[in-house]
Amino acid sequence: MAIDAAVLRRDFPILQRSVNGSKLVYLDSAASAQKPGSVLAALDAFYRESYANVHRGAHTLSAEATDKYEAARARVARFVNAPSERSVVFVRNATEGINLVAHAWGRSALGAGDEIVVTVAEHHANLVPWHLLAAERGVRIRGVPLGSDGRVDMEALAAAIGPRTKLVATFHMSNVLGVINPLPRIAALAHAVGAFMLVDGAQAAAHLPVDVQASGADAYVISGHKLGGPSGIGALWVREELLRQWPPFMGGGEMIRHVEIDRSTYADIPMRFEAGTPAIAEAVGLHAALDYLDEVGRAEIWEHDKALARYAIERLRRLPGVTLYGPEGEDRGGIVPFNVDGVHPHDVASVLDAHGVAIRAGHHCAQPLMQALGVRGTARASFWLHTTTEEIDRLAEAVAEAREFFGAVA
Amino acid sequence: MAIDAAVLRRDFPILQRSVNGSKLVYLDSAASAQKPGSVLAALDAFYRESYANVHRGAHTLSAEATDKYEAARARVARFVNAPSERSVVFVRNATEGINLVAHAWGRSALGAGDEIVVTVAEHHANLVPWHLLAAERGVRIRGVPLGSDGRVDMEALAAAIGPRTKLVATFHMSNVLGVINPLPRIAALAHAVGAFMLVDGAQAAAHLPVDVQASGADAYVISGHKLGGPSGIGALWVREELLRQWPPFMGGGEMIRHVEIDRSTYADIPMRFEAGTPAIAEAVGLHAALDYLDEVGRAEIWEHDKALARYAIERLRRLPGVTLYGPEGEDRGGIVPFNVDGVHPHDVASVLDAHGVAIRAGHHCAQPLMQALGVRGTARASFWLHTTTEEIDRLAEAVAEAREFFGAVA
Amino acid sequence: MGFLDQVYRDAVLEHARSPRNRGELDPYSVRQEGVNPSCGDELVLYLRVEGGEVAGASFTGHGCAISQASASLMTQAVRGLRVDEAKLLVERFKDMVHGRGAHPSLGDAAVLEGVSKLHARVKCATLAWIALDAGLDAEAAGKTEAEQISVDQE
Amino acid sequence: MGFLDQVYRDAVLEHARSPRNRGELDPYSVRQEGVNPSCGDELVLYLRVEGGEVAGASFTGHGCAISQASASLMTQAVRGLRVDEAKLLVERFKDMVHGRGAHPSLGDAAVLEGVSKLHARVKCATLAWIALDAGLDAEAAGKTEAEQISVDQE
Ligand SMILES: Cc1ncc(COP(=O)(O)O)c(C=O)c1O
Ligand SMILES: Cc1ncc(COP(=O)(O)O)c(C=O)c1O
Repeated sequence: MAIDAAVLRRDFPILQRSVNGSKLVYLDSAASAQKPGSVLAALDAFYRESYANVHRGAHTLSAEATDKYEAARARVARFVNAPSERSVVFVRNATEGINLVAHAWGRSALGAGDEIVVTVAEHHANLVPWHLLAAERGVRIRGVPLGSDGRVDMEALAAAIGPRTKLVATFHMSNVLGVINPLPRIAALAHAVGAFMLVDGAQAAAHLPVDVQASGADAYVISGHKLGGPSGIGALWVREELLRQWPPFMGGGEMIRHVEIDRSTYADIPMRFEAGTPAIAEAVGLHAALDYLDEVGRAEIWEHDKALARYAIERLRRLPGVTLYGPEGEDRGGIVPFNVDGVHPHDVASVLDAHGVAIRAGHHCAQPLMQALGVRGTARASFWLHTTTEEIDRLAEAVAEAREFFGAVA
Repeated sequence: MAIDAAVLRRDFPILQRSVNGSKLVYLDSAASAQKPGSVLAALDAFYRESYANVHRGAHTLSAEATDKYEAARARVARFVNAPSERSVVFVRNATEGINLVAHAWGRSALGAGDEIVVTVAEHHANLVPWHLLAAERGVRIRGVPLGSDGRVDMEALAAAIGPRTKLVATFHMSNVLGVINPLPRIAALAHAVGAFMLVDGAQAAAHLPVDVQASGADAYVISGHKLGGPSGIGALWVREELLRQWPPFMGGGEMIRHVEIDRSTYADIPMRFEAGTPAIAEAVGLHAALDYLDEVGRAEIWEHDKALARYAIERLRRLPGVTLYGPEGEDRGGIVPFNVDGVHPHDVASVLDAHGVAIRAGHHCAQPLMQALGVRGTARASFWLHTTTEEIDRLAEAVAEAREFFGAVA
Repeated sequence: MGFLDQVYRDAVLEHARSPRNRGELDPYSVRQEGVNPSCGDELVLYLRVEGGEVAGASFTGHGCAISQASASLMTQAVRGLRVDEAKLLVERFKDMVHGRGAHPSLGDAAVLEGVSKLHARVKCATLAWIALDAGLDAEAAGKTEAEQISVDQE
Repeated sequence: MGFLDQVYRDAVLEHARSPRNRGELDPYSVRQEGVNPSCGDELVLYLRVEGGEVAGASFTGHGCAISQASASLMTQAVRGLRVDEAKLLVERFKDMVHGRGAHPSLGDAAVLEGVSKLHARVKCATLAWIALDAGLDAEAAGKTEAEQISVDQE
């Protein structure tokens, strides 16, 4: 059944808000999603009724909290179709998940002469951890360009992957272009040379169904805040037989087996990678968010998302002096970057904000992509399950006004 | 004015709860503190009214969220009397704060032959990061014993610190013994040999006023969840002139200045150390928790804490077959570990739990201390501003019953 | 105190007080260590497997009343079972302490059913059984000294 | 649209459209780069300091209307000021865009007061001024090529 966004909007308390005198039109879900009321209720109830530290307790509250925390882990496993919850590690955000891979696996597995293949369209979260690793271990980073259709150039990708490739790290859905990478094909190329395949699913998980097993990925990261969950929580899934072999990243309580004054042994997975008191309530809130998404229907969200992208592209294309980026088609979801000729994206965003329309402007943590597109930055409207076509109409009207407002400058 | 815990309890929704048919007596605040209603209200209001991603936005909500997030940083600075908020980095918990120091500073500053001085009473969070560093860099770890009075042996500490000492890392308040370390004296010893002084304030910050400048520390870590704040947030303070020089720990969005496909330059402090979307709502919740603590009065909390410790020691000492640990005096706060002869601490905890009394049992993430005390583990009751002497009476009664219940085993 | 009495049945306290099969088995087929990192409790399990049957089991170590009673009851229960039967019994024990009922084959060990009510203590009860499972696997793989296991694996 | 008009006053749009003092200064005493990492905007500021006075200021780079207008207005405002006066003006500009009112000494630059209403854009306005502050410090320290600064320092 198709999504009725006008009905779903009511689930999001913040969408009742006005901004600068207009009803909020929140088109910045790609930066962070708003939260359904059920997530806020789950958080609140957890703190009021069951809060305690986990994994340590000998008392009822602590056992309850541990059960809920571990149920959230199992829920994440189910959400990405992981074969077991043991291979799911809670982290702060997708960024920490990638850094964990860079430290625990990268620092022991990679050395001078080894190569990491990424695309020019990666988020900084999937570049900077490799830069830090490269500086330390003498690893080389190869960036694969986009083809003229705005998709990753698969021939260039195949050519970049070679016997020295130890890691292929790429996005599932681009946070700028809205495009989906063909993961199974990329994974096949990576695995053909024995490379590890890391997928940055921070954006994709909010827009389309995720199946880590079908994707061919060896590791997949998500961020809770982009899924309607609380801030401060994300998850890393790694193929269990690989994760088992990794040394710890951070040290502290919970991740140990035995500690002496000058040495320690470490816990099994996943605890080995969760040092200290975790984001307990946040895991519980994430659980509620994932329940919400599955209730709405993830295939339905994806259809809605694609339809919104088509509608927005159609609507904005009609405006003179507006340039759009990214491909069109069944592999294009609801993230629409654009520029207004002669107007800086920040100025566009401010005019939109004056109309209550919240978008993002700038490089979107993807500076190499901006360079590849030949722009300094873009404006970006991004949609979610609560976005309606009426809101996209308001976006288009405000963009037209921005052009008019700055007409003299352009 | 002295604290009226019976009144303050009403601020904590969870304390209305029953456990196993009895009103909850929560004596596990040292593991994690319960949350005042004002913190839950702040979290909820933030998600309902102002939530957005921070530092990136060109729209009103994003600017509001950024202001609130940065106001929380300034609030933390004020809470620990840091000279500026730039030197405050948000982390997940105290554990991550210490790992950040080990990575950003430790991996560049320490090498083979260098020494780290800790005490045997450290929490694993202040041991395991050094073990990981030691394994990588060939650093040596020296553990300072406790004196017969249950305090850190200051003579042994002075003797352990020498020309090779690069770091002295110790607790402010022990999470097992409830004792306060004389930080200025320890810092003077550390600084006399040019060593860095890291203080684990995870426990102390909830019990007594913290002044990082007066303490002599170069770095100080806290955990929000122990302060009545949300899970998933903590903070690291480092002397600004030192922090400025440290390379990044994790890489990703927000912490960069400029990114190319294979290299990056990094932001100034504190952003350089906050990769990816931070724990935004959690920072806002922590702000509310710190406001609450200052409203109650931190000097008053400490007086209450000491009085509860005295009362509990007095009360438990009267019971036959109960052994208590830790010193007494003005440097001893409300954390009381004990054992019942012949009964395993977990079994003690279960009997208490059956009476609604929540305590912790085990090694308390301090295995080297357990070894030093010659025990496998202990039961531990820990108090906070909402703890009453009546609750300690219930504890004592339940301990007496535990002894009776297992009498046959002992 | 009905609730506590259900967990700490007289038979449980009796096994905790006077555990059966405590000590080293000599000779043994496999020695399996197990730890509960959340409390630091340790158990060493000795198994003698002969002709596909558990001919003997014993344990040393230290722990709470529940873990000691559970180890004692386990070493009694497995004696004489075929390896596949013993492994099945482990699953049934886990089912029981997770609240899914006590299978008749558990025999005396069914006195630990009440632990399912004490969520925080389930791992204390399972430690010995998970060690049994791992020890049998190690023995089948030809090992005499098995790698230490931990109940956070569960 | 009263709100937008307050930020983007005609004078602001005019300075953005036709910025004054755009280009390299030759010779210059100090060259100061500044970036706004949250949007990637970059500015290069050239200052000529003679006898303790700002004898000239110019800029290159790219950015939004607010940042361009602010740089243009700043280079006009500082010309002829003593270094200490210029540094004081930076503080007054920051005060203004943080909503603490426009000091008379800001002159034409006071047209940017409305930015204080557009919280998300304050850094766009301050970039040029913070670069000025840093550039003057670098010059005083005898540097010709100053180290890049960034408005996340603010
Ligand atoms: C594709 C992609 N990767 C990574 C990230 C980083 O996510 P986070 O900031 O939650 O770590 C984002 C979001 O900013 C993203 O869109
Ligand atoms: C003294 C001390 N240090 C460090 C920690 C670790 O804190 P967290 O688990 O919040 O990182 C704790 C609490 O468990 C503690 O009591």
